[in-house]
Amino acid sequence: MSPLGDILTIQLVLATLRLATPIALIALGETFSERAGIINVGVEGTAVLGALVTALVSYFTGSPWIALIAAMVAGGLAGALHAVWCIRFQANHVVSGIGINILVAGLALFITSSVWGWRGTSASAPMISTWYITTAAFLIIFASQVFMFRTKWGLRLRVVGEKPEAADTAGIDVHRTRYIYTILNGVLCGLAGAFFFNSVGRFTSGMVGGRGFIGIAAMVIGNYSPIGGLGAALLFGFIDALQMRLQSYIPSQFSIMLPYLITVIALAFFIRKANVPAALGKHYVKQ
Amino acid sequence: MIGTVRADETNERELAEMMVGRDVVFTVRRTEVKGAPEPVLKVVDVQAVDDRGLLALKGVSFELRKNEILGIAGVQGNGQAELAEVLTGLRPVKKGSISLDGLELTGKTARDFIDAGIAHIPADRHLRGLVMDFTLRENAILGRQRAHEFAPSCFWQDQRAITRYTERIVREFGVKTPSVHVLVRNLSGGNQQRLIVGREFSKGPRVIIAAQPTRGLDIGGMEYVREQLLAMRDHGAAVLLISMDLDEVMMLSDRIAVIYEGRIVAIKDPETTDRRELGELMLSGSRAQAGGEMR
Amino acid sequence: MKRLGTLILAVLIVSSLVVGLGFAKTPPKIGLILATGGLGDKSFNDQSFKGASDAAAKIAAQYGVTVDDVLDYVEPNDVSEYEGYQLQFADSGDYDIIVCIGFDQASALETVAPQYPDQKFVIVDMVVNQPNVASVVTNDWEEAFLVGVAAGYLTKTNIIGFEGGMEIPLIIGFMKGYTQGAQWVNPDVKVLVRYVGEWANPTLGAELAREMYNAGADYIYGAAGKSHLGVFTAAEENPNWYAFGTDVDQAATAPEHADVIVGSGLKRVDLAVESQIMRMANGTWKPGIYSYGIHTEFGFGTGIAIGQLDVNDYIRKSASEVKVPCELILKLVEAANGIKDGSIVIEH
Amino acid sequence: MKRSALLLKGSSLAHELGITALSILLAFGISAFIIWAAGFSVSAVFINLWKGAFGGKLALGSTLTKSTPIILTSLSFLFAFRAGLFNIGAEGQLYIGAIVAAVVGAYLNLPVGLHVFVCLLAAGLAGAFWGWIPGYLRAKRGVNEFVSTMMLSYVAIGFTDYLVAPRGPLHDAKYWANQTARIASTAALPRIMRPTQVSVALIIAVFFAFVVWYYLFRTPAGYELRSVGLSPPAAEYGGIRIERKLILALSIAGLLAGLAGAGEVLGTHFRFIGRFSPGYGWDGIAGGLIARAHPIGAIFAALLMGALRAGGMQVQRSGAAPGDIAAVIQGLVIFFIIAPTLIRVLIRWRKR
Repeated sequence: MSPLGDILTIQLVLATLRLATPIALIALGETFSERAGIINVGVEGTAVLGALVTALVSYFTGSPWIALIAAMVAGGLAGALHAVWCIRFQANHVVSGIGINILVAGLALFITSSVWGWRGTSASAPMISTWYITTAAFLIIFASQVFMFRTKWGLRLRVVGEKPEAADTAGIDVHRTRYIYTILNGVLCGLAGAFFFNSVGRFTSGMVGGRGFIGIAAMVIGNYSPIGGLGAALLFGFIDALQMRLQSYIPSQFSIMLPYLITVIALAFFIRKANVPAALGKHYVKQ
Repeated sequence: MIGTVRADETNERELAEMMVGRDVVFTVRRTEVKGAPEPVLKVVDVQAVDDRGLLALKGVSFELRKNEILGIAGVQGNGQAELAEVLTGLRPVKKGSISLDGLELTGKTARDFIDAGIAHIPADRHLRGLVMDFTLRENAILGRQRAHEFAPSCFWQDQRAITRYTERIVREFGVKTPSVHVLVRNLSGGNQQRLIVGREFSKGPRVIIAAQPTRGLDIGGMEYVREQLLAMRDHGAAVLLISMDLDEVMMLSDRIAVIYEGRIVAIKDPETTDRRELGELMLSGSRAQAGGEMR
Repeated sequence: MKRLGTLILAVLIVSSLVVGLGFAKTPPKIGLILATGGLGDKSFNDQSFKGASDAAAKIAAQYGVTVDDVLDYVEPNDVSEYEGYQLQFADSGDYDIIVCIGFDQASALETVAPQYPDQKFVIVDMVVNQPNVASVVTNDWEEAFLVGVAAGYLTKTNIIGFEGGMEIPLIIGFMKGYTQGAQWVNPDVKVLVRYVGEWANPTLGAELAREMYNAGADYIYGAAGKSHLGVFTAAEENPNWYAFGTDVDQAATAPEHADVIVGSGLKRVDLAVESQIMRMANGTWKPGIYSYGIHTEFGFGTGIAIGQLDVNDYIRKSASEVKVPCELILKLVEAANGIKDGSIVIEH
Repeated sequence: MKRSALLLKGSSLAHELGITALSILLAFGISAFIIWAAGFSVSAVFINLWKGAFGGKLALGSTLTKSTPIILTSLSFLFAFRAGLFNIGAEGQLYIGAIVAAVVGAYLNLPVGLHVFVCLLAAGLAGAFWGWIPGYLRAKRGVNEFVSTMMLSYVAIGFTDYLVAPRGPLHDAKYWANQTARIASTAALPRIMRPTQVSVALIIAVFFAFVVWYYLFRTPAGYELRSVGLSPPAAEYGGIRIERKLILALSIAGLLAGLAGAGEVLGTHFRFIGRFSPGYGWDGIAGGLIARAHPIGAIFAALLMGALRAGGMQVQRSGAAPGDIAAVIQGLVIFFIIAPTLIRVLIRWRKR
């Protein structure tokens, strides 16, 4: 068999889907919150929190399904925290997100050490197949695409991110809308975190490993649309799956850094700025 | 309360007097300039696009002369904003040329326009004119931060010179502030505008592009800025006044150019034209009822 | 004369009693600096910790104190913290011996050890030539070789996999031993080699394992810290997929995966660490290089946990639920003997 | 006028320091609750935290050693931040600087003094190059620098991993680790607080804090950079070429992070070790934020973070609690410090 035949298999497609799922979920969440005008770079930390909470709840209740819901609730709470900081306390969005990442990183180590006595690692706990989450992710993403561009609610969301003053005039509660979608972002990141846990049935502090940030990149490359974000996530997942297969041919270190390099190149060459919400990252003060 | 009047018994002048508390110079004396008018800024067939990439200036030509105020009258959105930006180097010229005293400025940067002696009172003072989170001192040198006076070398800013200069502007232009070390964000709109005007006029400019210089000011502030514009004109500056306020344009201008859909459709003498004629030009761009073009 | 002799004897007895009692009041203290990654790797760090704890328990029992009074340990975050910990432990003067786990502590120890010439140090997995350092090294490749024999023997597809954490000399040594072992028993075998690039990302570890399984590998071994846990998860997904553990019997430490972990390479770091500490406690500790492994003067330190019986010092029983044929055990015995007598030479 | 004057007083240096101090106090208070809730002794944790950070020469040395690179990476973050940019990639720039310092230090033969200087210069320039890339992409192609600096960080780490790996060109075969050869003694930064690891790198870091302060607040170029950060349209109006400033800001940010890496190689490890950094680049983000983007504040912010790291080690060693409580405290400090109106709201509550 030729090397190409070795590499291009149905397994590559499945691996791509698995690797893309959490990124696509995070990209979708970020699309929602940025469309509403709130940048959240805390998605990385939120996903770590989601994975940690899944491990905790699954470990103590023995039910991975309850754990899944708990992860989404925890993610939503992190989203709410970010929203309060950005909207109520007028923190810089990026800075607040960084704060979440740093805080969660510390908490994850402290909690694992305290609960399991293992620094950054949980005990093994009941898990579910990640294919449930992957399937759900695809359904949610397609539904979100319709929601965002074909419903009045989607229109309201976009107006809030584009022209908050106009939205306000039209009777849309800008702040409430922003709270809702930032929390939704957190919920989706929590779900992505649950995916990470369920991929091995335990939590380790390194398991999200920058995929949250790649979710943000996917959203940018996907041009602020749910389907676009999915496409970019699939592209990243594909390259990551491919690099594992390429390790037979090139030094592992190059292979491992390939997805990141491609992301930078994709950002540089395929970027379109047209859809950046006009009021992104700006605090809205009601007149 | 100074007094109450019935709406139909009063006029603008009286109302204004009551608000300011003294006589307002609403009709201004324009001293005649002796000798042939000396062109300073030449704008030839300039085209430029707006932020969305649509052609906003479709070939604008005019001359700006020494000791004159050329008013630009027009309905908002006919290319005034783009015109101001093109004349200050903030927006690239697509076609045509701009020169100051024979110095070619087409394609040059905002820096070159500033150095050539073009001052600019921008229409949006919060966005363009001031760095809101800078102090008065810092804002006072915006545009001239590299001037030898304030930065004797690129490694050294003369803090004392900047403070002295700012204090002078504050004094001369009546900016009300507790100190020159506070953020301009904390000043009232009128005082912010006074700071901008003070900064731009203190440069000793040859050309002043004044876009909406009195927008949002109280009547005292308005009067003050108008007086200053006239004073600059009398001192030899060439002033381009872009204003949505037709009365202001008519009151201050030596000549009035009407802009319509990215073109100068007519240049009128304020002595010989009236609101009605200008209004028609502004709304339709039609020259049907207008007299001959005045150059 | 006789009386004088009795007096001297009495003085000697009393003084030795006093010394003994005084000694009894202060048990020796052990400082343990674990490798980065910390406890919970169910492998190298945990094993080292076990060795130190076992020694500490013995000492504690002897002096009637708790293990906590004897053993202090730290889990550094990163390579850069090693020197700080070493300095802290050494400078406190509280510790009779400081045990440094992991090859990457060598660079720091070379700087610290000369500054505290009276402090006893032990370094595991690396040689530091200092008059106050005992260097404990293990022939890791022997462990990997034995696992390679098992994987090469058991494979039905003639493809087996290796998953390393990062491409570093230690892991490359494992990879080479594994490959040679597999080829020794099965010359047709093909070995796939992959590196995760991270030590604590089991999600990626699982994905890499799936990739190799799908490419035809049916047995995967490797050394990737916590990332290696992902290999077991992946192996659960198909009845034909199996995995090997590293350094300790991972079928026992990760019992939920005992159905896919066929066996594990053994690196008896615990024995090595324990023996070093006990030497200190007995007063027989000496600096120098201590090599552990089958083909060494000690003759122990590596092996494989597989099957249900302790066959000899090297082939130990495993908690694995996977049945292995007797012929394999015989092959392993043959391989271990070959390594011991030098007829099998492993390049590393 | 009086009212606004009062408001203005509020934004003075004292006020800023007050908010910072309150945030830190608040963070420690909440951490105390967490420690208590987790069943550990609050006093034991805090005593050990203090002991590990400042209790004795070694502890202080440990704190200062850890603070040194964080000062520089904090400066790196805040320099870009002052131009309105987020440099999340200091970690990668640090690695690039470190590897270049190690190569120049190990393979170049130069006299004492000059050698160190050349190492630092080369490392700074290499870091600057690694910052220039995202700066250029941002200025010319509008690529979000948050994402690109972060991605380039991973690329830098992977690249240096390769260089020092057994198959890589810089691997030192004498050791069983991914590391380069030891630098020449002429390239080493002298240690200044033996036996601790504190080296001249600390002095260099503090020196650069003052240089950055001078640049930002006392030169026309720094003035221009800050105006770009606060209001790009106004900066443009003031004749400032924004694109150039963006590229410059990220390049200088890269330079500072590269120096942090060089300091670690030349002053602490004396060689490049693969993945040596425990996240000093990421810590710089936290440091820059705690310093509220003030260069002199960065020194103290880095000291706080170095103290937390060093103190955390002692907490871990003493067994009072997991040492990671330090990371939790750090996260909380940042969280309170970044919400400018939070403290004000709290004060108002108290008055109610």
